[in-house]
Amino acid sequence: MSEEQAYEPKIVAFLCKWCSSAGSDLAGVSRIQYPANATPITVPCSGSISPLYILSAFNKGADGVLLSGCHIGDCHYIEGNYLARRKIYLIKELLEMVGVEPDRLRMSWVSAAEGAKYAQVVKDFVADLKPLGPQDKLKADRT
Amino acid sequence: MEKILDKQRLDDWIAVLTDWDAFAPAVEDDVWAFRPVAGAVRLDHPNTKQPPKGFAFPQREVFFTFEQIKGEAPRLTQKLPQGKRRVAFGVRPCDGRGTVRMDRVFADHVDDPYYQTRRNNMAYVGLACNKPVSSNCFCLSVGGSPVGSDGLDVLMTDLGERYFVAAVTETGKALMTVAGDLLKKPEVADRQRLKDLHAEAVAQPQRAIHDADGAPAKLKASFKSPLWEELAQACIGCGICTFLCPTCHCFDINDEVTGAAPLKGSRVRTWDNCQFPDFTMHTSGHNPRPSVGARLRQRVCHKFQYFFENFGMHQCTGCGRCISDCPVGIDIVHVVNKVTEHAG
Amino acid sequence: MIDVQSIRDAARDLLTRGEVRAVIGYRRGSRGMLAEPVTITDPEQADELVWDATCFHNLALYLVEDRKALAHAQRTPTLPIAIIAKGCDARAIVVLMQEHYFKRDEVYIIGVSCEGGGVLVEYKLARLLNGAQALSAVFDGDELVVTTAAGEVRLPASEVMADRCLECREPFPKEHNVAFGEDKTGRQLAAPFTALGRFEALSAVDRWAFWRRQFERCIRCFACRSVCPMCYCDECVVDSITFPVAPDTTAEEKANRIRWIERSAVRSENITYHMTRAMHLAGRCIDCGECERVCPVNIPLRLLNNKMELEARERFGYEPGASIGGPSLVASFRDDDPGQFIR
Amino acid sequence: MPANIYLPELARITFIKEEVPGERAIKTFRVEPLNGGSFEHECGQCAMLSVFGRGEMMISIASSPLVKDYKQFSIMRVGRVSAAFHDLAVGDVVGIRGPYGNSFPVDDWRGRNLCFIGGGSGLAPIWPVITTAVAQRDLFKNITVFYGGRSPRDIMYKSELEKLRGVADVHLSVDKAEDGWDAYCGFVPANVMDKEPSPDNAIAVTCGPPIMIKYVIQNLSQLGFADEQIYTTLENKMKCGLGKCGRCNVGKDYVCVKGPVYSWAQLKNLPEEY
Amino acid sequence: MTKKRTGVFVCHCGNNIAATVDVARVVKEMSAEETVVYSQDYVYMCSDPGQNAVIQAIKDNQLDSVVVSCCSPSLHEKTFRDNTTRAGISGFTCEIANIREQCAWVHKDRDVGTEKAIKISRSAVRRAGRNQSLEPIAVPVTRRVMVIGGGIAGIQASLDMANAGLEVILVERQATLGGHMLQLSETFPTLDCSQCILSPKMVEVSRHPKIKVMTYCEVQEVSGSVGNFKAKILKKPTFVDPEKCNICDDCTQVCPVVVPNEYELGLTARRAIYIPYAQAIPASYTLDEEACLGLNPIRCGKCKDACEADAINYDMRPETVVEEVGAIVVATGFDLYPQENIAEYGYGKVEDVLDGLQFERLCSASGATSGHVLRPSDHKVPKDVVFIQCVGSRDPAQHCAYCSKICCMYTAKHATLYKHHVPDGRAYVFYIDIRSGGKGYEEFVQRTMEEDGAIYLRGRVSKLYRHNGKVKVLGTDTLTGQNVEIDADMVVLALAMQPSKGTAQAAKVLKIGRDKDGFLAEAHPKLRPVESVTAGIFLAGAAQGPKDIPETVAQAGAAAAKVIALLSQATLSHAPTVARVRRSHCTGCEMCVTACPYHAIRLENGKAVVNEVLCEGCGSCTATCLRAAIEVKNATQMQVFEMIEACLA
Repeated sequence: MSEEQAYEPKIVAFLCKWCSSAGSDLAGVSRIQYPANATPITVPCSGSISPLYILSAFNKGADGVLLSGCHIGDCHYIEGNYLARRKIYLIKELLEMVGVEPDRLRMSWVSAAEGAKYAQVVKDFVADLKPLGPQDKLKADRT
Repeated sequence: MEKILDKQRLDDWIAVLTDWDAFAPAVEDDVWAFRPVAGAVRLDHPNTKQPPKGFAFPQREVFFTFEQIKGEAPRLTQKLPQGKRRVAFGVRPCDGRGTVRMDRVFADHVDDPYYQTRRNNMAYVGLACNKPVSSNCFCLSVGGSPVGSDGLDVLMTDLGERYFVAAVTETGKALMTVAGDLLKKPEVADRQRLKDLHAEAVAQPQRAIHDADGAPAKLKASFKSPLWEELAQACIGCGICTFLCPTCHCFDINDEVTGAAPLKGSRVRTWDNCQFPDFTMHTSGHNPRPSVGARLRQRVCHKFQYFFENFGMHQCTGCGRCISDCPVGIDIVHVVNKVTEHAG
Repeated sequence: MIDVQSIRDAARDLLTRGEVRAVIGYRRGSRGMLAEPVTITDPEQADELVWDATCFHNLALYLVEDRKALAHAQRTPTLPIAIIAKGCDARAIVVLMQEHYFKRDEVYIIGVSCEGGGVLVEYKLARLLNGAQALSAVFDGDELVVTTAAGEVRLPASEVMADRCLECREPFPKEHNVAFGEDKTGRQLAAPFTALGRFEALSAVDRWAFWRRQFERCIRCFACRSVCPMCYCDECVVDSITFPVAPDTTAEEKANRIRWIERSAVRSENITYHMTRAMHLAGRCIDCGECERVCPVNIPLRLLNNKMELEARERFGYEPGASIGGPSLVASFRDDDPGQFIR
Repeated sequence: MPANIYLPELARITFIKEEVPGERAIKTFRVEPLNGGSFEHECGQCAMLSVFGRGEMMISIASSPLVKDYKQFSIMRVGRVSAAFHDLAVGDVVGIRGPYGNSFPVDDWRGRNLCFIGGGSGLAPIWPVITTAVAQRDLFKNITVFYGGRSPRDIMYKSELEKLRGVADVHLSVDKAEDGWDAYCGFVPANVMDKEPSPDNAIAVTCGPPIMIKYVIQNLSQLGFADEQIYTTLENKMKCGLGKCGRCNVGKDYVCVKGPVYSWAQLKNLPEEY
Repeated sequence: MTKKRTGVFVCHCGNNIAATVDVARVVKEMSAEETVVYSQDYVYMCSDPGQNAVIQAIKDNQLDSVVVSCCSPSLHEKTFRDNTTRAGISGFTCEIANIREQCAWVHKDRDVGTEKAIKISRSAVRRAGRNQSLEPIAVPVTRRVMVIGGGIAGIQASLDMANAGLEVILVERQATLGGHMLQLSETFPTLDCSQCILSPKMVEVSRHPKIKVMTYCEVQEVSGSVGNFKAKILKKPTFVDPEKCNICDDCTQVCPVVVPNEYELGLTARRAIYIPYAQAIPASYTLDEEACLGLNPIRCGKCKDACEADAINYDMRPETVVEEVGAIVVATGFDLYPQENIAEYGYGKVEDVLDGLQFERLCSASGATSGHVLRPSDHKVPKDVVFIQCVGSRDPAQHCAYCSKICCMYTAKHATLYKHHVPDGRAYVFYIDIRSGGKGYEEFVQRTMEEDGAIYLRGRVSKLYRHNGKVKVLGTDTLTGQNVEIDADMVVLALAMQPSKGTAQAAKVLKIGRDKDGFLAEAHPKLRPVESVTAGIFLAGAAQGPKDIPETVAQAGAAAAKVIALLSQATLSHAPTVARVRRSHCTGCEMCVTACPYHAIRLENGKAVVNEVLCEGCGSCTATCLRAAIEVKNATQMQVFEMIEACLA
């Protein structure tokens, strides 16, 4: 096995409790197989994801960060995802500007009905991350 | 040991110091800093933005690492610095004197093993300032000299086409000995030129602290002066003055955790700064130095009173960095003058 | 050209008539020709005030300091405090009022137009002077009048001005109680976001190479944060150098302050600090450029903040410091905010 | 002192007692060196305790130097490290280095009357002096202990104080009257004024909240105590304990080296910055 | 809070989890966590023995927090939290680690699955390590309800709730109750008269001792939250005292102002002082302030002079009343999609092109033409009438994307009614397809086609215009593929239903969400179809989406039932996972106030204060606050910080 094949990107996935967590549940119920790289953290709403969470995940060594919430208009909390969209747009632009690969931060709307979509999102994300190799730009080296 | 080095041969000298990692001032994004020598070295720098204190007292130092499995005793692994000996070229005399002060602190009472290890591995090749390198230089006021050699192992003086190279310490001699015949014997004219240049250098106009000798007593008398708050009025409480200071040595110690089960991490020393509010703040919120005035007073009195009382010398070498880089014009020369004048 | 005497007169009158409790302005400092911030309370001091090309500082910072001091002393003043404000400073004051840091009637804004000038950059001036020592520097129209020991020199303003001033579109303090100088709003000595545009043209690899160098150099002296009027938080979430203790602060809270980053000034921690700061300034930074000016290791911090400003303007139609009443950038949204990046 | 002054020794917690409950809880810990033998200390000295992963804190050693088997610390839950300490259990291993600072000149006080005045958690730093004096009871004359807390539940070392009564005059107080409290109600300095300890051939040692110390000293002076007869111990933020990290200084003195014990005569000559 | 004593319980879920996850290893790894003092696995954690084991372990080990690694929290979070509560500790200290749906079921490799299960469980352990013990927040309730909208939905809901003993305030912005249903002539599929079924209900409402009818009123502001709303209601002045008015009609006789009658959709006119229609409730006249010459005896004053009952009072002023209610039903109904928006059908400017409601009035016995179908332009009986369906509906490109649901049926009804009125007339219906899902609906359409002989043409009308005194209708019959050209006497457009203006206003005032089409958003499309996202606010009728009468009545009844159930409790219970402000860090910048979708935060003395009852714990404030001065209990930044760490360890 070559080094590149052995590399498995570490992903932190922030999923909103109402849509995306439920969507990932549906993927499970439907037994749709997808890579295990993304560890989910359930948050109340995509609107509750502070930019610091993203930076912190990268700082702690995430190779990719996935953010997922309800589709626009479907937010359980009315408009949390609108707020998220704006904030995440800004942090994404900022990360790209300093030269962090844009593929390392992914946002996706996944509804409770989109189990297959969740699986696909993770699959695609892992596939996109693999060629990038480990993320070491923001990762803390505390030795 | 006193020698002459052709300017063009400086790189050759550095090249033969194979037992050493050599550093010299280099500019990057308009910032002068000591960097590992790569390519030609030209000692035409003003002064480095940061003094060379980081060689022996880096901004981050890992003391030891720890690892602890739940329910078991922790395992500590000491991390004393290791590596090749290091030599820095182009150290200005003020920064050489800074080193003397750092040495005093880290050897006082008990030896600091991290500082000592690094320091013992370190040699400073100085460069005399034929002219003040900044409009805020005031080394003469604080007992220093633009051509002084305190704290240096070698002092070089730019004679134009050549450097006059004088050993100050045994380490310095050793460095020069390695150079073999790259270093020539100085002519009489060279010595004369050196003498002239040094005389000119100390005659160059500088900014001045008017009564540095009287400062300790006058500052002591002025502890409660309202001047402190007034002079600190514009202070924004940043760390530029101390982080750029060749003698500021304050530090913090923290645990940096890298893993939780088992617990893993390092105990780390980082520079700290008496101008930050939490420097002295108790967890209760009580702060012995609650205001910018109190903190400015601490910085100034530490340098011109407390340090003097403890070590018989000022903890300021007149490099002027804190003045040049202060975002709001707080000027230690002005502050000391003002307070001492006021004290009568 | 602004007549400094008119500013002095205004300050003196305000203090004499007891309309304000202090005036925040500039005076000549002790190091060369540079101005420094000062707060005067005595009409007599009004003649110390200066106005020239070295009035770099965004004095809005001292309004923040003033509020903090008042809060600490638990004092509610009856009189407003006056402040001398350039165009950018006035925008900062607007943002502070937008965030209810103080009310409009608690500040008396003595606006001063930068007209065709702004502030100079010391190294640019030094280069042009070839070693001569400047004794004073004042903008006059599109020229900088510099006096040296050898006499007066007139230099093209654009060659000595700070980038932020060249790119400034609002050199006139729109929000003011009284204003001096000509309103040259819309003036454009350089295209907005010129420096940013240049930088963004680089490839991702080059951009990273650039920032990596910058972030490795940062010594976390926090001058960027300390000088910023928008960084008025009592405790910085990302790297605290102080902590406010209220009577209801629990031991739990003190014991468990999140350490998003370590104090070690290493690249990863520095970058997280600067990125967080840029995010927190999104929609709030009014591009006074002070962070960049004060950085002792020349990190071009304006690029980060400009990037956020550009996005706010182009994607969200948001102009920081434009209105006291509007909602904040990140606390609001529009239905047609960009969402193409979302899969 | 070991070669690496920053490297703590490992020590096991062998005993924990909750002294005061609640938000500002105080617990007493005994620690014993893991590998036998450790540093010796004197009354009033401090040690730097580590909870690995959380950090270090300077705490005064609350046990008498005469006790060699263990060192005792009474710690209030106030911050990052102290809270972590409160979460520990018997058997857990911590780090310790020291001893730091100067000490109370107890030997010089032989044959004199000793008056101790403590408030809140300030009893711990003077406790080793009290216990040392009591252990060598015949070397000293009268021993008087004033101690007060906010309320009866804030009184630490309750049973130990009761035991003292046989050999010392113990005057307890609480700030505000509360049911079931039959001793003095009011602040500690007031209690001192109330009992009027004599300055003759006496040494007064006080520790507590800064405001209490201030009034105790005032009152003692009023009672005729000379500045040289009054001792206290300072508490400053410390990181190294070695006079290097730069934060605990009062004037030229690093409290971790030259302090924390000062007579009022000495302290008066230092800048008022503590 | 001292260090937690956490218990971890890992479920095999039979083989569901255990097949992919090495459960024993998860247990072992969790026991190494700092806070974990107990851990075990069990084959079915959710079974009775499993749950009992948890309770036992909590008691035996003095656990104060629990992590159950099992299936999705949507399935058993409640189970295990209730169970935890039974063991004597707060249910909110219990966290679920989803290692089935998010792990075991989606991965096959045992090592990979086990690793991920460990991360997920560890992350839950960290979160549980900082959970606070919380108890639900009890909120006392006001046993009164406000119904907004006096159409059939509002009327039905009001009656149902009032009959259950609740006090009801029924607010209607028009001068009479009844809504659009009152304008209908007959109703499909039974063709019974609309007024005949509605009027008795209106009377019942007006006489019901528990119902306070407030017509000509608008809700201006609503504050508070479920159980305790405060509504500010604006009473617009009618200038007529309903107590004194004896509906003699003398006033209208003298009124000099003539304006279009909105009840008749402009087909007739009314005076400035008017009664919408004879059976209006309340039975009283209203003086239309805008149309009136000036509410001033000097300028006109004719009506006042004419009124013998002295019921007219020009000095009436708008009045605001505040009502306290525990719940709100929004039944603000629909409007027709404006004909002015339809370019191809002449922007509503072509004569004799009517909308459905106008046609209802033409058919109605009480209508403008007293029940004779006469075309407006010349009052002649139209012989060729074209009905066009899906006008504005199902047209995402230009108009409304949705199906308005009732147009197929009412067009069939219109065609039938027309044929009943004008048996020799020809009725053409252009349709896209026929949607007649409803009891008796399909049969009705069939009757329209077969018995009443309406000519159904599948296709669209591309254009219509006035030509030779007729309306030229150009269309295509897509079944035959031929172009169709009809010289119609009259055209009736089945315009889309859209949320009424009042609906938009109500949504704004109530701060409840609307869907992309502007209809009120239900909390869940399937499971909570009559609730808004905001607790205590319920939806009824066409304000929530296009509906016919039976569906409207059913939903109104459902909303009423929900309200009755809600207000039958003495106190309400609200999730305690709400935002908390750290006053020491708050600077009062108001960003959280702006960001909060529930308006649960306000500034008090320069600091944010959370109304715990309004707060739903979404955390938008947390992410917006620059100073970490506000966060949601048990979903704190510290918890997320540690969970991130756990995921990446």
